[in-house]
Amino acid sequence: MKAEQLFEIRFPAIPERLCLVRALVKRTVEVVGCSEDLGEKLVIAVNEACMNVIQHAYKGNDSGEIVLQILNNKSQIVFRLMDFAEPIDLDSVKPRRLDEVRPGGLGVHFIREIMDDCEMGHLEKGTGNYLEMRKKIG
Amino acid sequence: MKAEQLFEIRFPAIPERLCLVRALVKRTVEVVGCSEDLGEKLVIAVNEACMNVIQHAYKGNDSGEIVLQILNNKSQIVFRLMDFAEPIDLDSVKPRRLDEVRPGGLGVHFIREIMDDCEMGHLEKGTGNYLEMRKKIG
Amino acid sequence: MKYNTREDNGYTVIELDGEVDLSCSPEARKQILDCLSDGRHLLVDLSAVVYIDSSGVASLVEGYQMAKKKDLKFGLVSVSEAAMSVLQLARLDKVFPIHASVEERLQEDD
Amino acid sequence: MKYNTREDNGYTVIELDGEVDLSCSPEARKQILDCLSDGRHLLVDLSAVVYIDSSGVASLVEGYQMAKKKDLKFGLVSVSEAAMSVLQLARLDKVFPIHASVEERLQEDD
Ligand SMILES: Nc1ncnc2c1ncn2[C@@H]1O[C@H](COP(=O)(O)OP(=O)(O)O)[C@@H](O)[C@H]1O
Ligand SMILES: Nc1ncnc2c1ncn2[C@@H]1O[C@H](COP(=O)(O)OP(=O)(O)O)[C@@H](O)[C@H]1O
Repeated sequence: MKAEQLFEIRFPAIPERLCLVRALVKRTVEVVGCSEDLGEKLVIAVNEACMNVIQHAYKGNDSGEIVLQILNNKSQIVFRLMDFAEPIDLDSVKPRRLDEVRPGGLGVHFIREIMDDCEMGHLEKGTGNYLEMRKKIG
Repeated sequence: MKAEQLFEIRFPAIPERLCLVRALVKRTVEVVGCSEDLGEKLVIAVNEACMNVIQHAYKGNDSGEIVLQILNNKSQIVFRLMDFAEPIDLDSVKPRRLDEVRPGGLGVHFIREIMDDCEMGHLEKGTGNYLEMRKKIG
Repeated sequence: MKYNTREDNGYTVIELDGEVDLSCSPEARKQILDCLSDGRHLLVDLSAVVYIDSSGVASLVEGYQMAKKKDLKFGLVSVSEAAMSVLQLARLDKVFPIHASVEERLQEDD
Repeated sequence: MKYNTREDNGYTVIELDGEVDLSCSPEARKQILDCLSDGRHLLVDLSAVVYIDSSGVASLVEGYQMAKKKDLKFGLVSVSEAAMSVLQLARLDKVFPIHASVEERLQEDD
């Protein structure tokens, strides 16, 4: 079955937009029938992924743009995040070991723990990066 | 001052997406500091404008797409709605007289009553239509 | 939107629940018109309506008009704040018979 | 996010309120580190936190580590469900000293 696009949102890569993104994701996952608990987790994962784009892909450059597509194919919800920054070093994206307590290094761990699977890559011709996150629901 | 784009969302022109659009608009106007009462009114106006695109511009053709941009320039919030349907007859867009009680004909009235001003027109080269709705806030 | 239908002292009471928008107003409309087509008096309970758009309001107007034509009783009861503010925008708050509760309506009938 | 700071039996209590995310975690971090830099014992009240992201958690970790280094007392109190579920995801629920309330912490000190 073809995945059905629920939505696409575009927003400036700045921290002040994250609360809007969370609100939209929250409502979307409610509508597709996620439990409240799972819904909160999905909001966390998408939020951390957007934070990483703001902090690491755009390196705080606030003129960048983020595109988030949300797709649904009944039993799976798919979040596809795109940025238009320089292609990132994909190998650098990894979680820290949780037994060393230090500030930072939690985002990738949150995302991998919450999602069933993630795929990260470069957009065509070095125009940016994508992260696709998938989760089985219901 | 230049208007600051808060957001752009793209969604299929189908009634099932309206609840998501409302949720996003509601959260957005909260964040820019609208009162709850005004926020609810703005949600109503944007919802009716989207309904009209679904029903009258796309005439129920569910493969159409709607783009909603939300802009903020401190004292004013701007909702810019675009569709990619055939150019519509702009003169046909008018509210019914409220003293004749009949089903329908309320959407345009709601929008005009709630917003400070609205501007409707065709996109370049007959590629679609836009409706820009503005409201002073705070 | 969900809905629930029950009988109460000669009225059918349809309780609408949630968001009554274009995605479900055809269903609300059908419930309302089916009931009146069957010749039953109708009260629509809007206490649990958190959102109603112009298509939902249009279904209520259709019910009101059909009831009039068929000489059946019709009213709205326990209208939520969200629904009332839309009825006011539509200037229909003075058109529809509106009651605080089913009980209040029944007392008026006595 | 809003915050409120008060003194209670030798502790400074910082109450964080609302969404502690990247847009405001630098402010939360500053409050926490300023307080510890001044040599004050610190409790962070998370009862009104409806959302906290990894940058907010990082600010708490920094506070925890600075308190350790400066031999000051540090703890989290009244942790909301939303905040607790993030601390659990981070496996920090067993690292931070967490107390049901300021009173409970004070009793433990006795
Ligand atoms: N979108 C991204 N673009 C570039 N680098 C990334 C991205 N996401 C994660 N990274 C890399 O992965 C590392 C770990 O990320 P994360 O676990 O979120 O912790 P933190 O952001 O606190 O460093 C980051 O420090 C960064 O080097
Ligand atoms: N986006 C639009 N595209 C084309 N026609 C429109 C649009 N919006 C409104 N109209 C026209 O204006 C009329 C009044 O609209 P409205 O007040 O919303 O009531 P209704 O949709 O119930 O007819 C519609 O019947 C239609 O002819």
